[in-house]
Amino acid sequence: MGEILALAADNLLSPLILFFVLGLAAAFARSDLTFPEAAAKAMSIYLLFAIGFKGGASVVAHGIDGGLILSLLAGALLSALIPFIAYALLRVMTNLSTIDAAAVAGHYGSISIVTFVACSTALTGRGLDPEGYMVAVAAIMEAPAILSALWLVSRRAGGSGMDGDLLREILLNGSIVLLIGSFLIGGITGDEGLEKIASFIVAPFQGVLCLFLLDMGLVAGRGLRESGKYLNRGVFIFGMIMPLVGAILGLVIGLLLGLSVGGVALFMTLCASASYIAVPAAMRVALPEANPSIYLTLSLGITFPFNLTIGIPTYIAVASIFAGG
Amino acid sequence: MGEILALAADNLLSPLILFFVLGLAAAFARSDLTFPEAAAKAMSIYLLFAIGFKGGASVVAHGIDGGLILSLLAGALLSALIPFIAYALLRVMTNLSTIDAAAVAGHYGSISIVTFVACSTALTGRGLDPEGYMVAVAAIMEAPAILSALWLVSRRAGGSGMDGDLLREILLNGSIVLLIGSFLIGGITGDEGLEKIASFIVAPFQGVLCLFLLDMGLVAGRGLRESGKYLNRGVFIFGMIMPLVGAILGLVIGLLLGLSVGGVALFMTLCASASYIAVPAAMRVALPEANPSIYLTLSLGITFPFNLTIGIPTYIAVASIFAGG
Amino acid sequence: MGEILALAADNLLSPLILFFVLGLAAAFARSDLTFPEAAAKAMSIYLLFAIGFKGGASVVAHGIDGGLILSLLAGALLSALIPFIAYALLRVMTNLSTIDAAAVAGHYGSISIVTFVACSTALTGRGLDPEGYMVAVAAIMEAPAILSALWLVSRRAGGSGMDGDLLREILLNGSIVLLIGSFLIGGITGDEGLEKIASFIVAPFQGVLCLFLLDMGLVAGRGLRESGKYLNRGVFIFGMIMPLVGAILGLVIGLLLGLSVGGVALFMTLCASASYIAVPAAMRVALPEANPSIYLTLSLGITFPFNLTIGIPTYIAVASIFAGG
Amino acid sequence: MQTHKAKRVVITIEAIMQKRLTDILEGAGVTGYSILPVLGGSGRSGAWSREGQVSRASGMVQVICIIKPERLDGLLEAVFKVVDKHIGVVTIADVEVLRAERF
Amino acid sequence: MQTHKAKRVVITIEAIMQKRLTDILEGAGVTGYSILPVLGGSGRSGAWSREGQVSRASGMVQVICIIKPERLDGLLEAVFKVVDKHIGVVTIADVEVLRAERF
Amino acid sequence: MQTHKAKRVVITIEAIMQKRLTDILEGAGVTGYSILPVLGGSGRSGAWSREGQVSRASGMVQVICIIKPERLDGLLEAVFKVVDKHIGVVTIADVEVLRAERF
Ligand SMILES: Nc1ncnc2c1ncn2[C@@H]1O[C@H](COP(=O)(O)O)[C@@H](O)[C@H]1O
Ligand SMILES: Nc1ncnc2c1ncn2[C@@H]1O[C@H](COP(=O)(O)O)[C@@H](O)[C@H]1O
Ligand SMILES: Nc1ncnc2c1ncn2[C@@H]1O[C@H](COP(=O)(O)O)[C@@H](O)[C@H]1O
Ligand code: NA
Ligand code: NA
Ligand code: NA
Repeated sequence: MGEILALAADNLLSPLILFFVLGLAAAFARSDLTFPEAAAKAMSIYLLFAIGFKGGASVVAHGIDGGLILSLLAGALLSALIPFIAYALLRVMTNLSTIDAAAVAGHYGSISIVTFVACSTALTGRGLDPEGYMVAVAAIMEAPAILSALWLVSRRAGGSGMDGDLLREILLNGSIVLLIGSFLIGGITGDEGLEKIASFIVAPFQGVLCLFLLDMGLVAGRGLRESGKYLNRGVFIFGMIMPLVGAILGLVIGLLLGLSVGGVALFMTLCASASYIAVPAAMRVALPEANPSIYLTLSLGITFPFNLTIGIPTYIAVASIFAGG
Repeated sequence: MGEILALAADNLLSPLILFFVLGLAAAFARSDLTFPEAAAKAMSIYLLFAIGFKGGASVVAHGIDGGLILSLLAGALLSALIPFIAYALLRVMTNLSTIDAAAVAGHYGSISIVTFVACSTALTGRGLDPEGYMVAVAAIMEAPAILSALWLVSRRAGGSGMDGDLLREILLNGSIVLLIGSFLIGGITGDEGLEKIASFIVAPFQGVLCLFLLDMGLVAGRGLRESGKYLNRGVFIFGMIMPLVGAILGLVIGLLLGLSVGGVALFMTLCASASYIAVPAAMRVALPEANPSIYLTLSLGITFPFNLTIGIPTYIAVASIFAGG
Repeated sequence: MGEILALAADNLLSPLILFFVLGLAAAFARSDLTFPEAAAKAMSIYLLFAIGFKGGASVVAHGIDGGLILSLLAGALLSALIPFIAYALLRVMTNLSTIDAAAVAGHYGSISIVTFVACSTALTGRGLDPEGYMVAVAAIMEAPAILSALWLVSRRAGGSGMDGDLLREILLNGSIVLLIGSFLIGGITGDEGLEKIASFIVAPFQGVLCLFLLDMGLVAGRGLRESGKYLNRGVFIFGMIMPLVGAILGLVIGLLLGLSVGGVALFMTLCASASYIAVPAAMRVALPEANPSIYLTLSLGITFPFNLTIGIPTYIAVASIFAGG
Repeated sequence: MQTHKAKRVVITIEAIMQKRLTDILEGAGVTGYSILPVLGGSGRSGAWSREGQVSRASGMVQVICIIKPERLDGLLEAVFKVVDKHIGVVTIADVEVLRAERF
Repeated sequence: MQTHKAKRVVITIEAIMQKRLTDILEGAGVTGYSILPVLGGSGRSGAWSREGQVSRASGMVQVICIIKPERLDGLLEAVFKVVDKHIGVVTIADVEVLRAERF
Repeated sequence: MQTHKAKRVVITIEAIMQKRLTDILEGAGVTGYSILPVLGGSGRSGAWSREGQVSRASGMVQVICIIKPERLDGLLEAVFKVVDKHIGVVTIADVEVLRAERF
């Protein structure tokens, strides 16, 4: 417990978290500080490009590990499974409608890539480098949860549901293509490729991440200010319980897979995090009746800050205890 | 005098100034070279983030100096005072209406952060590092001048004036929040934080500044080309006399405060520079009758280039004489 | 031949090419991956700024070479001449109308700066640094081809043709101004200036180029998908024959000029590449009847990928044979 | 100058639905349309702004079609299928156009 | 399809006044509006363009409200308070809308 | 409130022609216009989108003029010279304006 607190304090005073908090504070104070939409998109392209490439290069540097395939499989299964757990919890803890509950559940099966990046950065800072292929696991966990959510609805309420176009949009959405593509190119060009572009993707990485988290804080804060009213007590609590439930699942499976400490912590983080890009987009198309204020505010306004501040250091500490030494 | 000329020549042949001149020239030649609005905003976010953070980290590195509070106070007072001097000069030197004169006066009390950054860069290049807290002084000098300008008008002409919303907008405008926020975070995380993001905020800084000044040259040149006609001789001369008046005030107060050579030069630069972001925004809301072509062209087209090319090396040379060894 | 293949394989597995291919693939798979327009423009500003500055600094570092003036002259002449060759080939090989053929021909006399940058990067990677002034040659080759194309049309079909405004737009278009301006500033500030901004324009250069080529792949792929139908067999083949014709011309003239291996390879690349920015813009104004789907798709969808993948390593190998040792 | 009667239909819809809508427009025989960006707005589902979005799901666009009056009904029926369940606003106005052969 | 008469009010105003205008619109009972970006323009106070601006003060937007005809007068009076002293243009046009219950 | 009749002319044209068009508008005595960005569209010359462009040649804008009805014919004739050979769409609609002295 003492260690967790020390880790948490250390984490809370890192520039990354402080810039996120600055963003939250500026939003609540109604400052007009904003990032241009194009700059925010450019930063997220940069982060996906860098994290994918470094993951791929690291996989070849360390040799391809037997765990790769199993981890991908486990990731896909968890992504598909977690929405059912989330849905059951939501039906018990909240009064959300079937459709809203299913939509929210889908977000929690999927993942938040920035949470993943923040955790990776914290791990690298502590010398706990995770398996490079966790990037691919992150990518594969984006989509299955959406199918589970739509299945939950179609069983009960209909919904305009899935069609071929939507399936293609989900599987080939820009983030997945960029992440997987950079991962593969990192793998193909290996250390030699990494060397060529290291001063672009390694050196300035943390600085860009600070600015990105500042923007996330602004967006999350504005979301909470405007849509916080849609979250009643039960929903609010769900947003902090569910990541822990996910993290425990991730811990168990991560240990069974025999991942390193860093790998287990990342796997916990993936299971604990909730999507706010790919899944909302799919939900707007397939479940337009579900209220985006609920699922976006929950995922971005509650669970994201929770993971960033309390979750990540906890997951790292727990992973160190169970997978370490 | 010889030294000033040498410094000025050196300054004029630095990439920073040459890119600014390239921008001016391209604008006058009516080239279609333009920066996308989002890229210009992203660069200014980067500059504020970097300069704020480095300032904060430098304050802790050198220990908190008794001069901090006094300098902040002096900055706020000068910002509030300078508009009255500017207004008096304008009434004597030009035929601007009360409202236009008050609006212009407000700009000269406030500051231009890019002029500040250009001066800091020149100082660091000469080993004359200023006090880190000058960043906070810059931030505090943004707003008081606006209140003085509005008071000048309300005393005479009415104007729709100040309301609660406007006050919040002025005090919490994006630049101030980002600058002060980064300064605080730089202070909290200190050298350890700086090390993490140095290769983002230190190494590429001058390069970004070159591009930013190129864009400023384009904007200033286009402004002069289109609105130069609104500036008659008196106004034009005011745009080059007023920075010197401000600089002298800054020199005296800076010496009284016991600042280092770099600190005095920066204080002179702050007093000499004129706002072209925060103050125009406030004037459009509070004094819509004032002509933006006058105050923007004066501040951006005359005083900014004047300070960049002639002012800064002069202020550094003068500060070296009076505050040096 | 063996060497060419080895070079080509090496080239094909570099991150630059792989990211371009990723973009092509994503476009064909109809992924929604896109770069914001502002980010794409910002990257191209960065590339022009960096390549121009480095070229200028390199010219002074190596002393001004008698070849400079001759190379500029030769470049301008080739740019004006190549459209006639291209036009003749098009009339023989394809059934394009006079106007479409002239418009296409203009593109091949002019140059693609990204192809130039990709070749420079490959050369530097092999220790074959070209003459710094090749940047100026690239800039001077942009415009003459446009005049030739318009002359070809006016002789036959009329067209709204050239006027003073258009001439100014062509000669002072943003890319040329930025490239030449940065080149001059690089020359004026020399190594001292380069040192100040090297960590902005040297270190991250290849990383930015990867992202830029990813975007080019997306754009070229979407162009091919949507407008590939406008290119029949003859036009398609022209898009791969013409660069070779240009390259041979470039080889001969480059050897006559006595350029280094790198210089000859770059000169071949310039002659082989086709414009997709400056020339299309001029054609839309002066020859609105010409079909942009033909010239853009040909230049960006066929010739650009051809040069990037097969052309550049070939030109380098050939230049090494003829100009080397 | 000679002008011709036409209808200007403006559909404000979520960006994510844009492709689906324009596919349907093309299916309904619409020969042209333009897409304008929308920076923000407010309606029954609350206020939003483009700069406060991380999500691809968010943001709206305006799809503008100029059509011959006789095509209006077909177009509206086609459009209605898409906008019925989704948020969005449809307006129709009378306009005159030059070069009527284009529509 | 069944359409209903409505008014389309377009207010071109400085971006810096946007929030003040939409607050007033909400006060006047307007149930929805959309904001479009404006890239540049020209008027009595000269020409401007978005890319030539460093200043937050600059740039304009279009605020578009579709309203029931009976609400028009209230809206115009409210709007006039804001635009009176500021530069900007207000136009009103007749349109038809689908789904009238929304306005 | 007191409103006045005016015409709203919208010209959708390639960005590269914008300056030429507005020069001609000014020549034809137009006292003001606004430029809106267009994200994409489709017409007889195919579909395009702003994000799929590397070229300065591409992209379109909407030029909007509010003018007194009596100026319409002069304006259209001037505009026609520019749009005749180029792709683009011109629409004219009736609107009411506040503050008619501005037009
Ligand atoms: N009356 C209106 N006038 C103009 N735009 C509207 C109006 N109502 C809604 N909108 C736009 O349509 C979006 C969704 O509206 P709603 O479905 O009512 O939430 C809003 O955010 C606005 O951008
Ligand atoms: N007649 C007009 N038609 C369209 N937009 C106009 C018109 N007059 C003014 N505007 C817009 O309103 C802005 C301010 O106009 P003004 O107040 O006349 O300077 C201009 O820059 C244009 O964007
Ligand atoms: N019927 C239409 N309605 C709205 N916009 C149109 C229409 N036709 C053409 N456009 C716009 O004008 C551009 C050029 O049209 P076109 O000349 O038909 O290729 C298109 O890409 C659209 O942006
Ligand atoms: Na998850
Ligand atoms: Na000042
Ligand atoms: Na060429």
